[in-house]
Amino acid sequence: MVFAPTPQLTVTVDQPNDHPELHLHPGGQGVWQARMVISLGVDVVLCAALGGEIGQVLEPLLVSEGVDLKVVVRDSGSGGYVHDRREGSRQEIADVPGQPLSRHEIDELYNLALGEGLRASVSILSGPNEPWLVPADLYRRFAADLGANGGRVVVDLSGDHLGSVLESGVFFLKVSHEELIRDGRARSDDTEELTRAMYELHAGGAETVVVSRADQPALALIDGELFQVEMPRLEAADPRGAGDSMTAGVAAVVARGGDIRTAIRTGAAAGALNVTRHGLGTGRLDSITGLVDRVRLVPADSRQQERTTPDELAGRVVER
Amino acid sequence: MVFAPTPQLTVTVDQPNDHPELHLHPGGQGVWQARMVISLGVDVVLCAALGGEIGQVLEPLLVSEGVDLKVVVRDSGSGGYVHDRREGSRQEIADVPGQPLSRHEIDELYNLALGEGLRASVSILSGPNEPWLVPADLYRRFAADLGANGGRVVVDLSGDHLGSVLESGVFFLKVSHEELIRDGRARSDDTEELTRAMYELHAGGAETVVVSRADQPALALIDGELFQVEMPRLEAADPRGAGDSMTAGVAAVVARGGDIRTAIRTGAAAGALNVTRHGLGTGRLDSITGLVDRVRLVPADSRQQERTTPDELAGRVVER
Amino acid sequence: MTVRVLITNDDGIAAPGIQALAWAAQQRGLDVVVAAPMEEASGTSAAMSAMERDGRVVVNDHPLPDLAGVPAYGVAGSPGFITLIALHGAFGPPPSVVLSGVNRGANAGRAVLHSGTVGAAFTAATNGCRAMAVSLDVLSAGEATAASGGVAVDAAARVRDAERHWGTAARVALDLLPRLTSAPMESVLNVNTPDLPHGQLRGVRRGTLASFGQVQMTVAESGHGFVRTSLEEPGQAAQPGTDVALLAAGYASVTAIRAVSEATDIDLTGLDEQP
Amino acid sequence: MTVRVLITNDDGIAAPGIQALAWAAQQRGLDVVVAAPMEEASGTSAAMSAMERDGRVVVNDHPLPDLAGVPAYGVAGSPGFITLIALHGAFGPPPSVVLSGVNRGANAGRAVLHSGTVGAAFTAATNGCRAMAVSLDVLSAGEATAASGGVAVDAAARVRDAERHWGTAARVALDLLPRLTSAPMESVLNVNTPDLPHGQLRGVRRGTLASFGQVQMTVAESGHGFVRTSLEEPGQAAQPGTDVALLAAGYASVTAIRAVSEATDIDLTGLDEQP
Repeated sequence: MVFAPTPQLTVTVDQPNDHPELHLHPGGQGVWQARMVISLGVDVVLCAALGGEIGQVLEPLLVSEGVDLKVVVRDSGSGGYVHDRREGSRQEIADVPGQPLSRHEIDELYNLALGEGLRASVSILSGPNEPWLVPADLYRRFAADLGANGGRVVVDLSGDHLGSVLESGVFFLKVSHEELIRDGRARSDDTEELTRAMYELHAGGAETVVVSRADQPALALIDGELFQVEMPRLEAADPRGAGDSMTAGVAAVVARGGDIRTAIRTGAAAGALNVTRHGLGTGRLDSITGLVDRVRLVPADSRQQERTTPDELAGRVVER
Repeated sequence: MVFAPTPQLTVTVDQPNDHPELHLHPGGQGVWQARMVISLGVDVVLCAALGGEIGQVLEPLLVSEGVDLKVVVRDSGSGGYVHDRREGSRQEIADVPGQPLSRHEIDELYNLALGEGLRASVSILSGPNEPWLVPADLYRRFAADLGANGGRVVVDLSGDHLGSVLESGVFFLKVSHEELIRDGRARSDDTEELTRAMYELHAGGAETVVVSRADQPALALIDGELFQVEMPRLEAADPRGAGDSMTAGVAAVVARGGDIRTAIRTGAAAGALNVTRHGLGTGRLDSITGLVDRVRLVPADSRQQERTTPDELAGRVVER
Repeated sequence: MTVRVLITNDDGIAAPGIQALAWAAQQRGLDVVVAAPMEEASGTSAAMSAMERDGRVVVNDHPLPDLAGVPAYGVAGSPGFITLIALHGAFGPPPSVVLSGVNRGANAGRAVLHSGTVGAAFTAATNGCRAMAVSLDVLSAGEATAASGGVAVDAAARVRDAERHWGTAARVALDLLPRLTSAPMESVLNVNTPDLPHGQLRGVRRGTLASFGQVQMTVAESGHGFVRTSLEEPGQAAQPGTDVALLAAGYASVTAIRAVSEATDIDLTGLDEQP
Repeated sequence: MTVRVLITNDDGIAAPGIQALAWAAQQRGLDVVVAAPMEEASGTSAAMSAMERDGRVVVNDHPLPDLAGVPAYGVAGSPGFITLIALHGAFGPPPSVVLSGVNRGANAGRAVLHSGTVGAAFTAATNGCRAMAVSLDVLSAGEATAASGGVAVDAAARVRDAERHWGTAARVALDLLPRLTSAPMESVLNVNTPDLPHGQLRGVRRGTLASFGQVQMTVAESGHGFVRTSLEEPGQAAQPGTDVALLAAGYASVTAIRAVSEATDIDLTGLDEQP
């Protein structure tokens, strides 16, 4: 189950050759994650709140993606954005975040998604496009109710939403080093500092933690042990979406009964392939499978095996 | 050492009998804490940033309190407030929070206070009157530098400032149940929920935690064990300031080499006496000493001794 | 020469039992140093675990009430770890005797394998230092009659720590000190005392190890700290002469035990000829 | 009847050694169930500790690669705790043999008192189940000559887990299974193997317990996870015939040991006549 509270309509102007093109796609974190899970051959139930004219356009677009769509109809309209990519890089023309979910809409969407989540072995709880659209506490309740009933919760969240969901505990957390710094969970991007933050996230409720680091190999904390996720480098056409691929890859493999290490290697492979294409959340199953074997989890903790003596231990005492 | 980054001038209009009175006092958390530490017979170095006309008034007022005052002179003016207490309860007439400390002022104050803190066995890091006046990260650095050099850090903070200082660890934390709820660390004021939050604060870096609960006995987490702080009830003239008394009482006893349990009982006694008086941060040493013996730490964990068998343990396994 | 004694436990430096044991040792004129876990560590066996900050073991001064002049430390480590580093000089001159306790709850029978109280004593013995483990049976019938059963347990659960007879256990332990110092170095004395005034003890007897017995442990409950638990194998009458039976009958029980030993009644010849 | 075997360890369910041991056991046709700590628990001795959520012990399915059909669980508890509850049916029918390992690092000499790997085996033996502890000496000279000393250690530190000879240790252990099942119930076999291909072992020999030896532990470092440490008592030549000496000479070592036993050579008569 993928929980996508506020899908958006993405309108992109592009000009790959002589003539400009207009692309209409459903977007938002949950949608991109769902798309990648499907491309990995796993069925997805997508639970979303949609409304207004944009919502009317989004519903058929989402169904055509191949998801099993469950909708709560909103009183206010869904959001969207217009991007211009004609100059090579993205330029934002307009961004309509939409209205916050009302109390009633939240209740309906929660009931709907909880019912679906309880039937699924894995649930991705995606974030809203703007933090203020959905209260963070909803994620805490969601993770608690799913976790208490044997569901595995996979998230790529930050800020208050991350804090809330951690209170109930998650099976897998993906977060970027920029988000860790922005949230005050890490003071810098050096490995030791990020490692510290990861152990804290783990202690705080995240069973497995992956931190992406832009150009550097991601770090993974698995069963209390730290690894670097090493893989062949591919040239990036669009660096966005690698994180969603990681999250989706992990969810897909775990849903199929795979182990967490294979799941992370698959997520990394999906992410590596995804950035070579423009469409967010896409990736061909056979290319990904071919790449998984080349992704390696290399123990990253340099202090793994020390030698010491009782005398040395006794000498390490310090009084505060 | 008491670190008081932004002392304020308090102007209070009162009318205990026929004629109105105008009271001028230094105020702010650090000042109230320092006043109580002194009344417990322990010397205080107070490190503060002062500026403008208000700063000029505050300096002599602070010195007359009996503290060893160390000042960094600010470019902008210190803050203050005017309260009217003629109707019995406080009414705010004006509140001037002042400007945030500049980069340069922060550096100077930090150097000054760190030097004093390293000489002291206990340091109280008091908060600014408004959170945005002093960056939270300063408290993290401060606690780290003091802790690494054997200093004991005592705080009564909340919000981001609490989060930051916990990263480096503190010897003693006092916080109210309202603050825990406001910060999202507790979901309600029921004992179990507050207890959970306290264990998390302890795990997060606070060695000893006391949570005040308005009319209910405070809770204390000492060496991993939970206690209720029970004491004779006294009628409150001004319910503010009990928290500062607790913090100051703990700091004073620990500075004299006392144990943490006696420290908390003394802090509670000081707080109980303080609320019977109008002047914040006051309390007579002999009355406090007389009351300490009547404060009891009663184990509050109702699940203290269970019996179980290996078979029962095996039956408690659940798969997620 | 004054005997130097390390007092430790697994209930944590703030537990009432360690205070009673340290006080009794000081009264007998011993040179006492106290070092114990900062927090509850019941059921940690002889675990070697410690928490460091910047590469240093975290240790706090933790003076005990009414024991001025006795150095006392809270250590972020398991009882076994604390004992090992104490024997290597971490808290002043190495002790020649380790007293572990008074534990809140009995540690009796073969289940003492899991006890942190006994684990500290085993660590000492393995490193050539004499050691005794001392426990108070807080779930014992106490002053209730043996027949009152469940009622007594309910009553025990309501007893405040301050009202328990820690001093009885401490006195029994220190009376045994001459036996300990003349025993072989590898042996540990495991002492259990009912929660009774010393005058109401029926006596002190040597016990054998019950087949499972009773051991204290803590279970961490997510978000709620921990639960103190007495782990017991129930449903069988206490075998006569065992530590468990003596305790139930109102005696203090002493058992002489050893940690890891070599077994000789197993055939390990010709190992290379195996398929 | 197929022998049911519990495979556990103290390095955690994700460690490479447990995979090798489970695989070898399955290859020999044993009925295998795997349950091990979710996280590193080296040096936890026979500790009884567990983490619960809403009163239930937290257990996750944790299928092992290439071991389809073998139930495998990550448990939020110490190896001793996991073993105890397994013997009481927590993971299906109780096993009749417990194999603990393959541990990352040697557990030899009297210091095995502190080992979580050995602690799990002791827990089993104390509860009437046969048990073996199996460790791989990752700091051994390996293929370097004995003379290369420090160089070999540096080299060992750089060896990737995947390149270590876990299979050698697993094979030696399973070859010893018939000896174990015919041994007295209370005995534990403690097996240590150098990090060598099986063909390069000089042989398998019975060892005596070195006076201290070597044990694995972890030290939690505030904010940095933990540090894996090999705790050793250095500066003395290995006593001939001990497990430590055999290992250094390129042999796999087997020691037959027992947990808590009663000592008889201590005078505990006339206790009530004491002052």
